[in-house]
Amino acid sequence: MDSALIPEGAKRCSFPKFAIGIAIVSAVILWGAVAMGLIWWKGLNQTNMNDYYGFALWIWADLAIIAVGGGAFFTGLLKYIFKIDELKNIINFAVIIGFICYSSALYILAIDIGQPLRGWFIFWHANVHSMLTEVAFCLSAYFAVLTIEFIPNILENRQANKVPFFNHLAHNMHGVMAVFAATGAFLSFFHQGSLGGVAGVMFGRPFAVREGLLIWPWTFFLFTWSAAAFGPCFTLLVTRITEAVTGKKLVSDKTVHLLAKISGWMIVTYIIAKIIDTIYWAMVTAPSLGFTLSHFYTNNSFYGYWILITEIVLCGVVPGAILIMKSTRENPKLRLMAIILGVIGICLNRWVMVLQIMAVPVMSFDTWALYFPSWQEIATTILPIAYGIILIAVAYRYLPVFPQEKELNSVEPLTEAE
Amino acid sequence: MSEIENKAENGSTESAGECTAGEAKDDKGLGLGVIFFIVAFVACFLSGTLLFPKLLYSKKEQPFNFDHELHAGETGDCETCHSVREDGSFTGIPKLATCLDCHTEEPLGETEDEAVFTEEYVSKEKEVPWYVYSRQPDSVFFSHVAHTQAAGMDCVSCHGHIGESTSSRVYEENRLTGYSRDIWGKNIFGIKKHSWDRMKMDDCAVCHKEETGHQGYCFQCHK
Amino acid sequence: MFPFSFEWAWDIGHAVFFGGFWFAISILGAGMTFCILKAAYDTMNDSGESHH
Amino acid sequence: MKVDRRSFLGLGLGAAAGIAVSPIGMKLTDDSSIWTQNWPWTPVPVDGEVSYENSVCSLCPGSCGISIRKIDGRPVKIEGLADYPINDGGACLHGIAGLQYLYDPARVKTPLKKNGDKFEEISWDDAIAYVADKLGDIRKSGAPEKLACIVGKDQGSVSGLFKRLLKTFGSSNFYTMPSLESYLELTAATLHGEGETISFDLENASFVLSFGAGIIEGWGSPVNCFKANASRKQRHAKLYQIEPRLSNTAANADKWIPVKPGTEADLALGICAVILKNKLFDSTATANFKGGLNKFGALLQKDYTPSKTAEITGVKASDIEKIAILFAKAKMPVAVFGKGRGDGAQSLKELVAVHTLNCLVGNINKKGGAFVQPKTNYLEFPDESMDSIAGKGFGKTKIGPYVNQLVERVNASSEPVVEALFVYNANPCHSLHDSKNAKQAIGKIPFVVSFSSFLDETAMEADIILPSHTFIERLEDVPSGGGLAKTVVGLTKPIVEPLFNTKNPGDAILLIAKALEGNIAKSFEWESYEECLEGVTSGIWDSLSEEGFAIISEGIPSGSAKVNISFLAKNPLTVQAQGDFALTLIPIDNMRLISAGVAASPFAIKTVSDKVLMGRDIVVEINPLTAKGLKDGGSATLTTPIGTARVKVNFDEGIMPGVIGMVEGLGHTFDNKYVSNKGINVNDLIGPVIESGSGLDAAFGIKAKISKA
Amino acid sequence: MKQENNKAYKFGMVVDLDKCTGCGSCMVSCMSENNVPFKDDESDKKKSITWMRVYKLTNGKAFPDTQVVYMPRPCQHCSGKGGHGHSPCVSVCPATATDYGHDTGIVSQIYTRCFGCRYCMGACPYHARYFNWWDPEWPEGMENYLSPNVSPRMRGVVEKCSFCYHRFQAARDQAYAEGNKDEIAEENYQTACTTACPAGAIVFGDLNNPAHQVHKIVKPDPHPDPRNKHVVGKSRNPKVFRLLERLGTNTKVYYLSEREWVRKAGDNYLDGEWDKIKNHHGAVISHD
Repeated sequence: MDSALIPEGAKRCSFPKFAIGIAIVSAVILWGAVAMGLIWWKGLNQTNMNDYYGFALWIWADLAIIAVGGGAFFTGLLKYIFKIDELKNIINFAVIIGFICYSSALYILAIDIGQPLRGWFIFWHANVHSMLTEVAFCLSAYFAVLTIEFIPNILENRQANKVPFFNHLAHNMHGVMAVFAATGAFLSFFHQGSLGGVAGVMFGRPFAVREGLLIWPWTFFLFTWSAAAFGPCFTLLVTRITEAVTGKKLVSDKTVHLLAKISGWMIVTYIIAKIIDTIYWAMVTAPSLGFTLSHFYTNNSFYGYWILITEIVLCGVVPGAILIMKSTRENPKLRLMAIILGVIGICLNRWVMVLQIMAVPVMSFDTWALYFPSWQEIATTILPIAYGIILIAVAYRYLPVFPQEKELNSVEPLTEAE
Repeated sequence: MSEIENKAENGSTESAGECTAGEAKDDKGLGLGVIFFIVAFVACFLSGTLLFPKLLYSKKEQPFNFDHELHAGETGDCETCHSVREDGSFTGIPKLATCLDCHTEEPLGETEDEAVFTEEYVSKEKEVPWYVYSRQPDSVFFSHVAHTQAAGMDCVSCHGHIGESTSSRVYEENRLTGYSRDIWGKNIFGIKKHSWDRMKMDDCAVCHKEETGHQGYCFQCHK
Repeated sequence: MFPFSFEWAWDIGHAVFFGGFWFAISILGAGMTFCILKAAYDTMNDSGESHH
Repeated sequence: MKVDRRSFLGLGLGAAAGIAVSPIGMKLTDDSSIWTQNWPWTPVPVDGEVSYENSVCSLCPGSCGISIRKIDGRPVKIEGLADYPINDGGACLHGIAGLQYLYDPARVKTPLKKNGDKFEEISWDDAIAYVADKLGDIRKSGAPEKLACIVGKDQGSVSGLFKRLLKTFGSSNFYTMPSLESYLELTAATLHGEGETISFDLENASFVLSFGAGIIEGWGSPVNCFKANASRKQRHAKLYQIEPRLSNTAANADKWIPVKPGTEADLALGICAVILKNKLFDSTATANFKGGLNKFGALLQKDYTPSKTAEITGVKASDIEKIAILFAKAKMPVAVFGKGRGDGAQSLKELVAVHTLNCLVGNINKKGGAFVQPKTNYLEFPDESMDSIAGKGFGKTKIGPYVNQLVERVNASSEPVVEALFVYNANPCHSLHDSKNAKQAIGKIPFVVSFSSFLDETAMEADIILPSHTFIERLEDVPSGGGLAKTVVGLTKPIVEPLFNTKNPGDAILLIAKALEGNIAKSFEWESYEECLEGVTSGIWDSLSEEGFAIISEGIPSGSAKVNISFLAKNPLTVQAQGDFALTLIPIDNMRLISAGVAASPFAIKTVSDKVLMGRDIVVEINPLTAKGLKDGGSATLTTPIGTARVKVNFDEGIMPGVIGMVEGLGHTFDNKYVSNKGINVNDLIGPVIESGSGLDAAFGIKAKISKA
Repeated sequence: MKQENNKAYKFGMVVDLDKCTGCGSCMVSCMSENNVPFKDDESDKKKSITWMRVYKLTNGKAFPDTQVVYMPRPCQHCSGKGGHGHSPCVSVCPATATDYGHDTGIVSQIYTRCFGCRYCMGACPYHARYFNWWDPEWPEGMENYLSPNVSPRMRGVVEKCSFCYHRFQAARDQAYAEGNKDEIAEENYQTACTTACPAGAIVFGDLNNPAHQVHKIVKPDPHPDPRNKHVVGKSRNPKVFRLLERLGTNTKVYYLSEREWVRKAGDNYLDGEWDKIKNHHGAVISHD
């Protein structure tokens, strides 16, 4: 019944099947929406945050999805600026993923603030010295960029494309996409960094504070770099999942290997920098303030050295190694493992840079503070995932997202799922 | 723009029937669309500019007319009624007691308002529930003494020529915020001609910047 | 946010921050305006046939 | 021309664009945020002219001067009154929070009469008539002594009026709740003779030996003690604190001497022994000791040698000797008694033993020592007119010496010992040991009249409540108490018109008396309490009404006091804790709570540590060594011979092994979610132990066991 | 940022921890002065608004050598690294809802500007900032004691100690009324906690004014700490210390204690570090 909208020659599951799938996921969205309603109606007392945990699950989710969404700007940068044309086969999807991540980030910010109706103060009364201001501006601006990058793909929908104006618009936008991509990269560099800066500038929090360059603490650069490094991992992961669900090959191994390789080298370089940063912080920065490393990782029931090891070695060094070596990289299982570890690693890093900062006592007579989110927080945090699934499903069904789909699936397997 | 329209006119007849099929080339539709566009645009803009304020603000009559000119004439200044206390705080709208320094149960003069005043308030010892055109929100700490005495400003620069009014104008209250309309100013676009046309923080800050070289720190005017 | 706001200061902080911001915004704005206008123009110049 | 999709598109876009460039967007964005800045449900305090009024706080015997800030006559803040002879500016948290009592919605707003098990509102006239009627019957029955009365303290004109009413009615059953004042008088009576009382010159003492007195925990006149303690540093004076746990006083002291609970008396005697043995006493002072100093000395050298005392008290023998010598050699030493706030259970043996130290070193009526002087009485009531019934009834002996005996007798006997009871400024159902028992007794009395401002535990048991003004609304004379070196009478003034339909208890008494007619009415021939107050304080009224206070006595009393130590010479028994469990539960007096009378205010409760109250659970202090099988912060079941309770435990190195500390003043059960139904009342777990000889409830604690819940 | 009158105040506080009895008067005086609300359960101290909070510190020794001290902790009114006014919270607030008054040295908090992002709370190592998780509610009738000098907060914003700024505003108005512009006598501007303290443990005043008690006790060092260039206004009284001074927050709340373990508890030190620097601590420095 919606065949008129489905890209020519593409095989998609029957509409009812599609609808049912969407309906199921929508139930999750509904759950999140209820929680969201509660939070807006009754206020943040619906969460388990407290005066020690002003930043908690939501801010972590924000940082994490923006980090993994970094694949969009980085792939764009490579494709349009460094002219790595191979990536055209995945750029659309990278943009969609980015779009999902960033729209989700904005949504989470909207529920996270105590006075949503005053949210615009951050722009209107901006304090340019605050990293958060930087984040807000660049985040919104870059979201505009993603929307712009997404539009042509939408306009390529079979019906939309019939409208000459849209057809031309899409065409023209492709023409100047490099400019947008460059702007996007510029903005991303800053807001990804500023998210790191958020922690790095807290000089009242020895666990977070870092020295740096001019006004930018090292975490600023580490965050940008890590987003660029692990973002593609997430893009590849989601691609892999989509392939599994649709039972189709959507992106050629050539493209995947290329992106994986780039990601791998980025990870390796990042993790080296991260290790240096950690050592310097542990050996110089913290001690100069009277803290030993053990202070941050002992005397509490959750935050131990394990988290440090896991983040840096297991979820940093290991995936990096796997992805830079041709043999391991081109082994689908190992590659999958690597990108999964990578995604976990970046999320863990963001977790540490938000929640562990809040947990560590600073005053000598203060105590560790641990926290567990309320169901409202969890529901609202899961909502974006469901929303992402739906958007991907719809996009995949109605838009020519994967240029290679046709050729890779010339012999048609039975199509299934959304 | 007109060019587009012309184009629109021409191509029209060809594929009129197909437009519903989502076919792109129905230029008449486009032309009609443009007309609709303009109509809707004008309608919405005007209603937003003229009608909207009427809906946003509720009009309230003062308990009775107050003749500032007359009183100012009698006392010769504003401070007699709107005085600064010894501790430097400002009395604002005078309490009934202040009025009774001059007024008595017996009406002074035979205006209707005077009658209302004596009957409704003086004899019943009830405070007059005036609406204050220039009332600032609770979050604001405004020091009159700092402006009038320390900085030697006059009342007019902020309050305008209310002292010369012979009757109380209608008090307009923002239904959403409860603010007096004088805070945002009469002009819905927030454009001001005189220093007293608007009483938002920006106006304070701009003046402070000019007069003191600094817009002031938050706590200077907030509590 | 805007130079006409009392909170604006002509200092290095504002210059760098908002300089960058408005620069990016204007590029996006200009880019999109160009695309839209050009698309409209192209639509005009189409010789009737529908594109695919 | 056909209207099609694109026409609507145009319409929509046009509308959108039109709205966009109109001021609607900008204005509504701004206004919606302004709306959040002025939410209608967030109160906006009314501004106005600031004024200050002075008064005196009567929440505790401290009687501090207070200054009330008002905005257009509306009280908004209570602060300490600068230059007031007692507190000079400072104030305690309860006084500062006083307005929360005034505005408390849980106040008794009008007279209430119990009907079945719930109260209904009645008019004052009906209430007074009802009370008079009931009392009339009792009097007619010829047993006027069956009217009893419990008041908070025996000072001030209002208590005087209650006492007077009882006397003219024909009853001697007038009781006061235990208070430091009463203990000071009892101790003085025992050592120096009737009519005397004791006070301590803490501002000047160079060495304070405190036997558990919570000098900075609300003991005596709290704010004055805070100041004295704070000045200690500059004066290079020393404070040695003797008690089983590291109280704030102990923490602030120069030395904390942990002692086994209930052995303070023995330690005091042990120190006496050392002083006598080493001839460190002031011979001129001891020269005219009566009651057998030698017998006493002999006894001490036998039973209270340092080693034996060490055995009993757990204090090292060497320390006992050191302390004795330091104390005796100090320039201006003073030994202070009254565990905790000093208004809880005390043993006369302990009080006397401690004060004997003062007598021995001869610091009586010396600068920085203990002052012994006659009880001040500034009140001059005219003679009562007594009729035969009154005379006969008043002649009968009291039911018992103290409230505890009253409770005991009421519960014991089958037919009513007491027909009617007045309760004023007291909450026996919460603050007496074994409060359940007290509640039962009050419940058993046929007719109970409460004068409380709040529906506290005792008022709940009453048959009728004649609500009193709070101290912000009433006029009253407030004499300073609590062993203060000087005696100051302050005047509490009505700062606001009464908020509710309440009365000054003085006026309520006058009305009752008038309604009772005859000799009683004749004894209360004042138009109003105000007139009465002016009359009975005529000596100091001018100063009261002008200054707001009158200083009755100040400085060092002239002359020495005679000392009779026969009480100790008879070697009275030391009170033992009830039960035979391994551990000892002791009550803790916490400055941020109130142990007697009203409950602490919401603000005060808010300041209470989460190591004392966690949610609805009370937290007990216990030394890790004693806490076998328990988890720090975990739940436990605490059992004593008279009760069991679920508690949370806090491992605290600041409490002696073998001892469990539980804060006093929680566990109120009336209807006020901010201050009530939090934790449990320690008095539900500790029963009274009557000291033979004195008749005092001397239960310093109770044996207990604690196990994982 | 230069303020209009070149004569700038620098209000600060010193608390004598040996006098402090932990009685709680300062907390309650603060609450009633500043319209701080209360809930039915305030025992979860991580959700309990107490601008002035009294901490209980112990020396960690076992019975009977345990010692305890109470430490009142208002907002520390940090002047930030080098004392330039970039306090941890002010520098991070995205909407300028909190600023550093260079004319008074007081860190403001504007409830109507704050939109509740809570970044400032994360940045503050003293936990001096509190969030309004709930709408403030006063039981029927109790809103009558609310003071008009301090605006009640609404749900969803951060609040904190303001050094009773409204008392400064009142004092300044009085000064204006009396015609002497920037002359505010020491006794005319005192915080609610200071005046309430029964032990007189809190001293408040202008750290820039040598005549003021607080200056006499603290003797702030006019030069930066040679051992840490970020630290300014260090006390030259060896018994006086600040909380977490090494972080360079440069608080204006000082603490005084004779007890060494208490002074040590004010900051974090590596093993043995304290014994090396304790003697320098606050000692008069060469160039002085």
